[in-house]
Amino acid sequence: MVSILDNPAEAVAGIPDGATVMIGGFGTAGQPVELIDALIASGATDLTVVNNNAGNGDVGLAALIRAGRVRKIVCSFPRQRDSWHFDQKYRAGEIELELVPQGNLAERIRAAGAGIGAFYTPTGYGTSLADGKETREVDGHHYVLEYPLRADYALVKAHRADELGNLVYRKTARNFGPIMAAAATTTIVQAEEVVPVGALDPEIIVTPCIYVDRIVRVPAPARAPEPVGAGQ
Amino acid sequence: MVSILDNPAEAVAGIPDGATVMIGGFGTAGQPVELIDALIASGATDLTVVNNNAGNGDVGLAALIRAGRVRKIVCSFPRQRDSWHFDQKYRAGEIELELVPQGNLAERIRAAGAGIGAFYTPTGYGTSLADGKETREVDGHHYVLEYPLRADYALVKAHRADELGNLVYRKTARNFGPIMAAAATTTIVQAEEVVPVGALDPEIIVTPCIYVDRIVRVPAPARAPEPVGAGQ
Amino acid sequence: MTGVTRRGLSTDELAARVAGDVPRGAFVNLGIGLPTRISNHLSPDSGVMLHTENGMLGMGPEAQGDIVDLDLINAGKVPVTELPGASYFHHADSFAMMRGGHLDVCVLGAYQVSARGDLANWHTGRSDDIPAVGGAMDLAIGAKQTFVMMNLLSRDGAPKLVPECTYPLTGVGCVSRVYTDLAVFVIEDEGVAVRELFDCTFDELMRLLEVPLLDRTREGDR
Amino acid sequence: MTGVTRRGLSTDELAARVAGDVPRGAFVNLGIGLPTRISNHLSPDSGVMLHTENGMLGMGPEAQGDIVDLDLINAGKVPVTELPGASYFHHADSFAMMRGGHLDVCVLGAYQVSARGDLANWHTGRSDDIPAVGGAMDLAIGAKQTFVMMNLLSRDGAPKLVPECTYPLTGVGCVSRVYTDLAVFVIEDEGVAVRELFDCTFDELMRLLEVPLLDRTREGDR
Repeated sequence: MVSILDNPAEAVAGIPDGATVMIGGFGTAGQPVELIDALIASGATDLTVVNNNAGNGDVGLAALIRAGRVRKIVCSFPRQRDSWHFDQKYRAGEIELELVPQGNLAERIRAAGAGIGAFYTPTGYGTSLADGKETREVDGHHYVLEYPLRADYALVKAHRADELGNLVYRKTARNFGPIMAAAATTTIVQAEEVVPVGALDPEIIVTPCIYVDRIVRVPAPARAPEPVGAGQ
Repeated sequence: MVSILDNPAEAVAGIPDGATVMIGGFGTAGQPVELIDALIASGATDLTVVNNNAGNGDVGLAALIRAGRVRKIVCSFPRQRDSWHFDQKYRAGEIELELVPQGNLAERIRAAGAGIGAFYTPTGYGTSLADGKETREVDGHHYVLEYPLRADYALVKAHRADELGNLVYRKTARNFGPIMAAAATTTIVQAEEVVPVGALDPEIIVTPCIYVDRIVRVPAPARAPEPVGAGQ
Repeated sequence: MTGVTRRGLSTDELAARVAGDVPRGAFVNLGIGLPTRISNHLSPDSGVMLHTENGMLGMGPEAQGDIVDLDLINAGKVPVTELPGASYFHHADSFAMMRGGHLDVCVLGAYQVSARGDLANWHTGRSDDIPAVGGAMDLAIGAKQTFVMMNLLSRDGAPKLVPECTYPLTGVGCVSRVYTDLAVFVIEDEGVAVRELFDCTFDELMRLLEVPLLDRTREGDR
Repeated sequence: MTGVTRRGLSTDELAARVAGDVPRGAFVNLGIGLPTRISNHLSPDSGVMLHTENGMLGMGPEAQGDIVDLDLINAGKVPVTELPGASYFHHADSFAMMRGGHLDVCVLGAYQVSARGDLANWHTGRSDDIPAVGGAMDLAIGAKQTFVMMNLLSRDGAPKLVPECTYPLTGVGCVSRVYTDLAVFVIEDEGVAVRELFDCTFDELMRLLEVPLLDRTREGDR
């Protein structure tokens, strides 16, 4: 059953050192900046973070990395024009990187939520990112075996939540939110609006409430403007 | 690019003998009865049909089976109180049955649309439906290897389509429609309404138009009333 | 049942007993058949949300009369209703929800349950039966807890809680509790524990079953 | 480019040339960088729908001024617009669409393409580079046809169409056509066929490249 909390600090309470935390967003679209700020303030460290990128500019995930709280990041595209905090930590050997092709990242997260033990993907076959991985030929096509990617917590930004925890997103800010919500033991959501039960049409709900544990309303979320051409 | 056709006969034109045809629906909810009637009228035979069930009463899929057009059916729950046409053909040895647990059926269809080569599922492990299948232990859990299920054609019933082929469904009639649309080479849709492009909110589209090849408007689709307690 | 002296709980009493063990706010799938009755004993303020594997969370009671909508049915293909906060999703998403361990409780009927929690509920194994599995195997292994609700004895008096299932399996080691008309059993690592008895003594139960039993009837529920 | 004598197509001419080979009504993903320019040459009545892997089909042109919405960006994280008939979906669904072979055409930039259609476009292989792959490997292998759009020679004059890629691979045997400033190449089973030349002769091309070439410049497009 979902808890509706008063502020981001309460929403992220209890995330321990060493936790694996999925953070939604593609670049800054969908990035739950206020939850990340609260996570920084909580002092949790030695985190493994799963995100598509490795932070933009100085806010949100970038600030978490700058604060030295991220031991390891699992992502597809760390290097961007404005990923300077990650770049510095990486070059200093202070952050571990697991690089995963974006579609395999998404499918591994989806597999964790869907109870799939492992799957064969064509993506990455024959490349250095498949080095040492099991492969298989099926019907003349080549595949790499990939395993689910789970997390202790997911921090997700939604557009609207209802008081049961059903979620809808906005435009391309949807990105990783729905699959991360399903892949984490505890899913924490910041939503611009929290509406009464029944106010969301059951046909349009993207994340059913079963995947949501905690909600906090953040009516006007912060975001650094996206630098143009910041990379994939 | 989608074709909008005038009647179900045109919509199913060209389905050859021996084709594999996915048919949407769970029982009669979402079953595209008018497309199936047109398929019967087309004379196509020796079909392999993928559906959750094996027909209800005397209409739709049941009529296709009665007409002797189905060589093999891939489904999870053939036997129902009103599956008499299937039952008769099956006992007479006139139809082949591949029985698949419902979630594996859905995931195999999804895998076909998603380009996954194979996947490990916990469902069915240790049961007779996994006999002879490859298994694997991952993190102490046992899984069975299952392969994608593709089709030449999918016949799907939607609630509304736009003129590009974007679809929305109605309530639990959504069921297999979205995944079958993605798993078939050619997807044929009957929709109660066909609306202009732009009339569907981009946030609520369930099946993006890329998965749809042909649409026919069937404003008041037929359906046999569902017998109460007809089985899973 | 008429004319037969029966003891233990009636089906509705048993359904109420199971309902009492469903945690507040739980996400629950009730298998077709007997377990469906449990919904009658879940109070609206329990916050329990029902899942139906054909693509819905937040299922309401059976639909009657004018509100019957044939696009809104449950896994047993019975027209049902939608409660506030409901959501719809396609079959792959629905079974991902089940397989992924997101449901708190699933309650199923059974032909047999073994002492290790193996479940047999999909096939009698008779060669003239047309096999049909539906979502049974997904339900059996998917939820955080799988409860079985059944009569302890078959119509011909054979115990349905057995050392080893003789019917074809639905799932291996998946059942955590067995609710029957005569007793409630918990499958523990150490064996099958009896937690509650209905019109029946522990000794009677031991004589009825070939399964070694642990007497936990005096311990508080946990 | 200023001050340098150049021959062959300009980037915009090349983008227009690629656009001419995109079938009417096709579903297309244009990789970040050069291929993005192709969208400027697709006429609105072509019915081409653009996919962006961060979860959208029906992407419109870049957003400017007041209509910039930071929740609506493309894979390059540039604010874009929505065309009528657009749809949004999550990342697993978006990459399922790509990996499942539903896009008709994907156009990518490249460091190198091999004679067998291997693609290298994600990593220079320099040990001091921070590796970043994004969706490159999914794009490379997912579409029905993967086109490469690049200059034929690198800035230091090295050919980028090569017998074997020396840069780390993005995908194996995935490229079907290579559009360059000097020529259009089709990767065929029999080898690399030159279909079109720009300010360049077949013989010059043979001298520039170490890849055996088939002269198909006199055959009609197919």
